Amino acid sequence: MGDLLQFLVTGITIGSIYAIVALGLVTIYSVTKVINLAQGEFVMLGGMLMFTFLNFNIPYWFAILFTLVLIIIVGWMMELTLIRPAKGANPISLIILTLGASLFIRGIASMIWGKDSVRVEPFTANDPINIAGAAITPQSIWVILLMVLIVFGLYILIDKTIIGKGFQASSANPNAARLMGISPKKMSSFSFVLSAGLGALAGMAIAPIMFPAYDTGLMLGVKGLSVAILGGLGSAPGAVLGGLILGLIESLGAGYVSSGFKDAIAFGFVLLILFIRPSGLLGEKSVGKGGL
Amino acid sequence: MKKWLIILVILSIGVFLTACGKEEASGDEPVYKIGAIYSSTGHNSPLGEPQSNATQMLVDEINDNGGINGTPLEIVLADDESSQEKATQEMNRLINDENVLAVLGTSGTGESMAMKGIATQNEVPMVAAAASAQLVEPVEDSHWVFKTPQSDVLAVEKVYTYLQSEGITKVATLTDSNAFGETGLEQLEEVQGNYDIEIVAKEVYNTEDTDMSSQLTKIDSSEAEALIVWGTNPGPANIAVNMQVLGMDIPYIGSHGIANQTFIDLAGDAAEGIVIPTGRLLFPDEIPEDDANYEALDSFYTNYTEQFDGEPGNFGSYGHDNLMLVVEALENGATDRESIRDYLENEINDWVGTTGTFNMSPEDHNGLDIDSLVMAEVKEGEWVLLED
Amino acid sequence: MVNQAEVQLSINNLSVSYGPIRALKGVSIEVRKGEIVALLGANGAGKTTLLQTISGLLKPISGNVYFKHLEITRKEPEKIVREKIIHVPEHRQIFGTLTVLDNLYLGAYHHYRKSGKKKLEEQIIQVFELFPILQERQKQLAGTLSGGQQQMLAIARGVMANPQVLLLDEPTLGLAPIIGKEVLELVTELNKTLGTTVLLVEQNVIASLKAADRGYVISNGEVVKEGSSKDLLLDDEIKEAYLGQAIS
Amino acid sequence: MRGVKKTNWWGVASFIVIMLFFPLIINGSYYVTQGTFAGIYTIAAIGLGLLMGYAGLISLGQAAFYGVGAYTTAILTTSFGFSPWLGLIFSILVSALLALIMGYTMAKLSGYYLAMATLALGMIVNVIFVEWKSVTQGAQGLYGIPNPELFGFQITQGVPYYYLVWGIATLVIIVSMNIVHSRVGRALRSIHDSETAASSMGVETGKYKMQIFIFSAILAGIAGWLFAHMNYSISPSSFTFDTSILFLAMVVLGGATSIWGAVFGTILITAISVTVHELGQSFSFITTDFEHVLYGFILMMVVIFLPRGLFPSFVSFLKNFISSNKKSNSKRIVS
Repeated sequence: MGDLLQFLVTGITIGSIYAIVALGLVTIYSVTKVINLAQGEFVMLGGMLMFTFLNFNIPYWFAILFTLVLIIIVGWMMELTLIRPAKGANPISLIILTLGASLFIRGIASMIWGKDSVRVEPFTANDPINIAGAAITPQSIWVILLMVLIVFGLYILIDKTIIGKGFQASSANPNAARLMGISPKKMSSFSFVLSAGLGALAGMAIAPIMFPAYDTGLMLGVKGLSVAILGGLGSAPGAVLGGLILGLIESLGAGYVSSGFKDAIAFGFVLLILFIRPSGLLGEKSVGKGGL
Repeated sequence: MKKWLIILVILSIGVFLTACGKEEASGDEPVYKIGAIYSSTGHNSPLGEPQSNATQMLVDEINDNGGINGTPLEIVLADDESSQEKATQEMNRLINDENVLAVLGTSGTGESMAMKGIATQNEVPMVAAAASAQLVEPVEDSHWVFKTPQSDVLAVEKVYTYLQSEGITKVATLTDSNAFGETGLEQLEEVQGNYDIEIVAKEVYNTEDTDMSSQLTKIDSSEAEALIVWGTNPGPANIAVNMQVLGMDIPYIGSHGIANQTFIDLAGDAAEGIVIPTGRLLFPDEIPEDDANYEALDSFYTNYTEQFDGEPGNFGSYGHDNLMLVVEALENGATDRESIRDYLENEINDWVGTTGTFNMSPEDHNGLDIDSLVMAEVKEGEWVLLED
Repeated sequence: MVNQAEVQLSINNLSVSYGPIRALKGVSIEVRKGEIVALLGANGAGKTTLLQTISGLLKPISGNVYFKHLEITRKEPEKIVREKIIHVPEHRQIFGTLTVLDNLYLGAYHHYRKSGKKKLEEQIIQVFELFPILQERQKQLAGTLSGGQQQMLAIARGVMANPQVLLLDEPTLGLAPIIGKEVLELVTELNKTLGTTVLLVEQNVIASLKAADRGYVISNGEVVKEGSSKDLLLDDEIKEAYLGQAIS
Repeated sequence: MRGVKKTNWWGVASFIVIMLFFPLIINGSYYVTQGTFAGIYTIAAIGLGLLMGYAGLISLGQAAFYGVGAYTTAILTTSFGFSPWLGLIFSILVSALLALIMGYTMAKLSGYYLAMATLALGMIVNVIFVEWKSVTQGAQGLYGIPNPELFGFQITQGVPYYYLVWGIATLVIIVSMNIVHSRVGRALRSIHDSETAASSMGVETGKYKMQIFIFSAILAGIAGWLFAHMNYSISPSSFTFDTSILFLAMVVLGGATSIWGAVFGTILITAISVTVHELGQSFSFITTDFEHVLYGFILMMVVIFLPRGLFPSFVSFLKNFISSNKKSNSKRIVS
């Protein structure tokens, strides 16, 4: 029983990380129809920049702020210089484009920071908390909390503000949205800024847990993509659901089946779901077109 | 923009062709030409970089002192970028284009295995710096291949000897699913019987994994009295931290894969008390002066730290021994591929390197024994020698 | 009626092509303030293309579009909206996953911040007076409305944008005749009460000419006939070409 | 405007001549080895190019088939003593079988969902290579893989293997060009242009897609076979996501709309890698990391400025260059 609880706690923590990465992907996808394979690089940059700022003895919360701002600028620049000129390219080209961006960012990161993993101090004192035999660190609670906050924040932003409604409109029917005066370019920029911000937050929150290095973005990006697809592209609830499911499958798979095969189990599950539901758990087809 | 790209393409093809046509200047002066492939870049770069540095440094030293019996030593240093494909390419270049007498390297097991095939086919002696015992076993397939790092089995035996002395009989393993962790696990399973030790829980993790709580939880509910972790950074650091969080207090025994300061920097206070088998170059200051390897260690360490930023570590010591073994052969008149091989196989007896004391034989192309390793422990954020 | 009024929209010699296919070949049209102008023509004649070019969704290869004295040719649609030229596209294109109310707020997107929430709420109440059915359904997802209600919503959404010129593309398409008639009556009412200028594309020739002041007939991307609604209704060619089928 | 309209024998012939004389002109084992790898990659890239350019499908898991081809023959030759040529047949069969099974699983998928499925396949296959230790020897990999023999002559690494690889590559190019210009090829192009249009024209899109998917898997399998027998040993690290990306980059760079695009892209990537290597000897900041930055940069630029790949632009550039007085008509075609 204690074991099961521990697996669940671990799974939910990992799942929350995946969910945040996937939410970033979904945000961009719903407006631009671009799958941003460089989303994981935002997360990596989050951890590495945080490490750098802390090394310069910048106060912790300022470091968080600077990191966030810098990565948002990176995301914004990416939209401006890459996605905008390639507007209207087919999905294959767009995948390659963001793949190129991901290679580029990762290469630069390895030139700046080298190959070694780094350590980032946790947000708050990190003495583990014991709940009915399962241990959880405050940082893991921060990660889960952050995921919940992000979901709530996105809900407010997207459902309760006019910009968010414009965002939804632009996602559902870009041309009709333009006729309301909603600029798709602005929405596209907005989506990249938003998702770079999400990536940065995820990166900073998990840095104390996972020892970031120049290449951590790759696997997170791949897992985030799996989660976004599993949940159904364009569906934010799907991303959260998918993230938690995948995290739990990994943790339970490692715990009860085989730790070596846990990734195969996770990806096999994604394949299985796609076989049964070709557009994911909460995919576009079941909730109408492109709703966030 | 289009034009510009086309120009770029043409340029790169141009450079490619000029590079191809480049003639190697060949002087009449006799030199001993040795090739070395180490992974200066790519994921094995923490291993390859000190190896590469050490090699270059030692060659310069030898040539400054008049070479080998008056003949200068030329080293062709190559980087396999931690990829098997690149290692294959460089191996072919060194053997066929550069006509080297012997090849040193490389840092990783997979890359070294690819090179082994080429060395055997071309009948060129090769001294690897990768750990896996496969490189020199079985002996009939490894006629041309030697290696200096301690085979995993030695590290495993060292660990088991230590556990025996601590009175521990039931252990759990948590190993990386990469080649390093896998060989470790194989050896751990293989020799457990010899030491009356039983592996009661066997878990693995993936190199990119960030949370090993699930595996540790399983281990925690087994009856293991100690945990053996076989991997390289950052995984073992994650495990240390996860263990602390889970409140597990069984001893943590690592591998020589984490014999570096980076591990302690990552794991922080969770690293305290962790024990590993390691070569002596992790803490040259602590090696007693009466140790057989003291002299070799001391001069190498001093010179290395003077010339480079950072410490040579165990990997630097493999780089040192690889080169010096071949130099030893050259000094004693073995100056062609065949005779270098024969010399390495038959004449290396009680040869003192920085890794340990080598005794090569037709049955053993590694030539180290368990004494080449010591146990180390993390104390107050530093690796210290654990006295027997 | 308002023949001498100021010209609001003037389209001069406009040509548009889709790849190698010319959709519009030098079309010139004028719309004056307060008018309802009907665009007539067979399917594929270029009526929708013309509206999309005016609202900026399509870019012409030659010719220009003036709003009053301001050239708006090749401007982006989101800029043109700010001149209060509002295009209600064909097939309604409401945002089905959003509520009726959200759709209306989105209609006011371009002046949302300028007007403020309070003013918008008042405006929505006004719109509800014109379209009472929408008030009943305001919390409902727009996708769940009936075709006629969706069309009302599309027009209402256009009205929320404070249009000076309303470009209406086939507002009665796919609606039952009675409901279609209702929609057109609404358009006339809008024109009267708010003074909105309307450029109307409509397949129902009689109904649209009845609602309109003037009309243009477009065929194969060219204006082949223009005149007051009365004249056009009496035109033999038009009777022959369109009215026969429109009545049935 | 989709690359060569009919089999361009002039192109094939000049290609054969260049490849035949390369090791004779370029004296250097290093370049011959590079050339051999380029040949192996070319075969896999052609398969992927057909899949992307003609069926409009993307695969992020081509390394799975490449790896399955390599492992099948490696296991059969080392553990069961099969001859490498028998291994080739099995490499082809097993890759094709895997593609068939995956093809059925993925039949209903399209776009990004399909890309995800292929990615998942690549990941799963790699995990199997690592974890199925009793057969694959795990992460350390298999070793002792023999060289193939032909007429009693052992084809060893170097010039002999170079000719074996490019001989097979030439065959693959000719077969692929025939496929492209056959009825199947036309059907595939219509799928790419519009699937609904194609199916309304009576083209069985599913069947043709499956055929091309299997064919591309077979090519990757053959490439894997060549890779395994070239090397003494293989390990899972040669068949990761990175390898899939490498193949993808080769195709995108060269252009997926013609067979030559894949060939061109592969040679180009090899040339870049050699160039970086050469420059790295003189400039210390030019390292593998720099190479990745460069790949990333080139990929982005190509997608933005030359979405059809470099090969078509290269061809029209050559045409303009040769007959500069003739008006270029293939310059501005945007799909």
